[in-house]
Amino acid sequence: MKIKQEIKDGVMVIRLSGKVISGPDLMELKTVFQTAVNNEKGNVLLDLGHVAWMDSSGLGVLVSGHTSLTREGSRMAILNATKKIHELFIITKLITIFETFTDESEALTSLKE
Amino acid sequence: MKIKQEIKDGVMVIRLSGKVISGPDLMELKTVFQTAVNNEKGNVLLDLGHVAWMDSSGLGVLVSGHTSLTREGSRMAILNATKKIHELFIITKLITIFETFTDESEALTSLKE
Amino acid sequence: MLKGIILKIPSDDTIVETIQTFVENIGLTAGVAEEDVTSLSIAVMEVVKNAMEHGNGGDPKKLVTIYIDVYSGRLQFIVDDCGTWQPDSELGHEPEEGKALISSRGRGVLIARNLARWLDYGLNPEGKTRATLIWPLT
Amino acid sequence: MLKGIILKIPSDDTIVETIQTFVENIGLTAGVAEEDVTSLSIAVMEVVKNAMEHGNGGDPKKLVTIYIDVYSGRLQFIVDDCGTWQPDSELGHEPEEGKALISSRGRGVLIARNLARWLDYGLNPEGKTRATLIWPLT
Ligand SMILES: Nc1ncnc2c1ncn2[C@@H]1O[C@H](COP(=O)(O)OP(=O)(O)O)[C@@H](O)[C@H]1O
Ligand SMILES: Nc1ncnc2c1ncn2[C@@H]1O[C@H](COP(=O)(O)OP(=O)(O)O)[C@@H](O)[C@H]1O
Repeated sequence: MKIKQEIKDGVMVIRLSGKVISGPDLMELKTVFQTAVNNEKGNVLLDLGHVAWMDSSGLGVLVSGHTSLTREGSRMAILNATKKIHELFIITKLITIFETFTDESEALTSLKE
Repeated sequence: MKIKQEIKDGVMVIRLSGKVISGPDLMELKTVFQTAVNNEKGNVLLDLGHVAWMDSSGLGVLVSGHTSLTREGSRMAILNATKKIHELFIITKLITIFETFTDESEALTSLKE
Repeated sequence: MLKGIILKIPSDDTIVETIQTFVENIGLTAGVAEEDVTSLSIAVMEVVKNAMEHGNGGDPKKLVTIYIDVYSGRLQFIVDDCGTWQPDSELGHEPEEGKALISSRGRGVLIARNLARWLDYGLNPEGKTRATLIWPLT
Repeated sequence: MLKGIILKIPSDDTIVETIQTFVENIGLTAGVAEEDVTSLSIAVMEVVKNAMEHGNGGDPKKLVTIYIDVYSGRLQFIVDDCGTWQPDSELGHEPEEGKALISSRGRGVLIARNLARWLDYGLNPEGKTRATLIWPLT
């Protein structure tokens, strides 16, 4: 897994690529979310466009991140989930709690406020 | 393993790269040697510059190729064996039957006759 | 055809990636399509990680045994651990709403079952937890 | 530390590459340097292929068992097959001159022993052929 971060229109954009599965990389992702939470002022857009695979541990980190951000009054949205990842969200019903976008500028407009 | 062939100064140059180890690829290399033998007229220069690994099956194919070519009155020489491969030749004493070169034009001069 | 492969591994996190790659390669050898082998390996590893964590309590001295067999039309993984857990009913199909939904845990079996289509839990002849996962081959 | 891994595989050529990758990944996990893991896997696979071919006569119903353990300072592979072969003396160190030298066979044990530095053949408690290969960890 690779993690890239940038601030765009005041939104923290986190771009993941590769496999979001159990392993040392996941700890890093946790830290990134933690930093976003401590950051306090930002909504988060999570770009999964280049993520091919995710397992239950990867999903767990996303859910924790989402929960922590929501608790701080921030929002987290997901951009460009592939077909496989989208199916995973449906299977696990997470689709009901995750906001998803397929267009980056639309997502940024919604999150920047 | 990848196999590339070209005729250079009348010498058949066979360039291998990757792993020369047991598997379906080795059959292909056998066929290449067989073709060189049937070809009748050519000496062979085997470029191992990009071969990182070889096992006993890979060595076996080289030895068979060498034997068949010698029987037909042709020569086979080896170019640019890496340190690991060179050690393998020493361990197996094949160094005593293989002609080796580290300079391509020198090898071609010797083989084109 | 591949038959009779048995792999025993300690309940040790550091080996999980190696086993996942192994399962992918077994899948490729058995004829699973390239774009499906990671789904296969994720399904199997969800089950294996549960065996290590819940079945064996993460004790590296306790082994997980994986039996791999190719039958006509299917690739079968049997995963045994040292526990005696046996779910009363098919678990994992229906994640609860509300609190459970936002838990960071509890999706492994669900994911494995959905990816593999067939996942069953029971006890092996020694009375220990056995998961059977079947992947169809076409 | 990795201890107690046991892998049983049928004597089937199609699985050789998968096992080689598996051995490389075990090596990496155990701390073998990246540039050395292929040497390790070639050494182990020379022994495993001999077990399949010579020990088990290539019969896919006969299994090869690989025991893998990490001890302090060394990674150990024990490879058992179903044969009863036991070399009288250390073989493979001295390839003969002349005819034997230009044979296309007969270099597996030699290569394995030279790469691994330590390779011994003997019989296991059941009287079957057992190869023990040790790779030093630094
Ligand atoms: N092999 C096992 N042995 C004992 N309990 C298990 C086993 N596999 C699954 N379970 C039980 O099923 C529950 C659900 O597993 P899972 O869906 O993978 O979620 P998680 O592992 O995140 O809790 C586990 O919390 C555990 O109680
Ligand atoms: N596990 C084994 N069981 C029986 N015989 C073996 C075994 N391993 C090696 N041998 C014997 O040792 C010889 C040398 O093996 P090796 O150096 O790998 O060359 P090759 O396999 O090409 O013959 C084999 O030909 C075989 O007679």
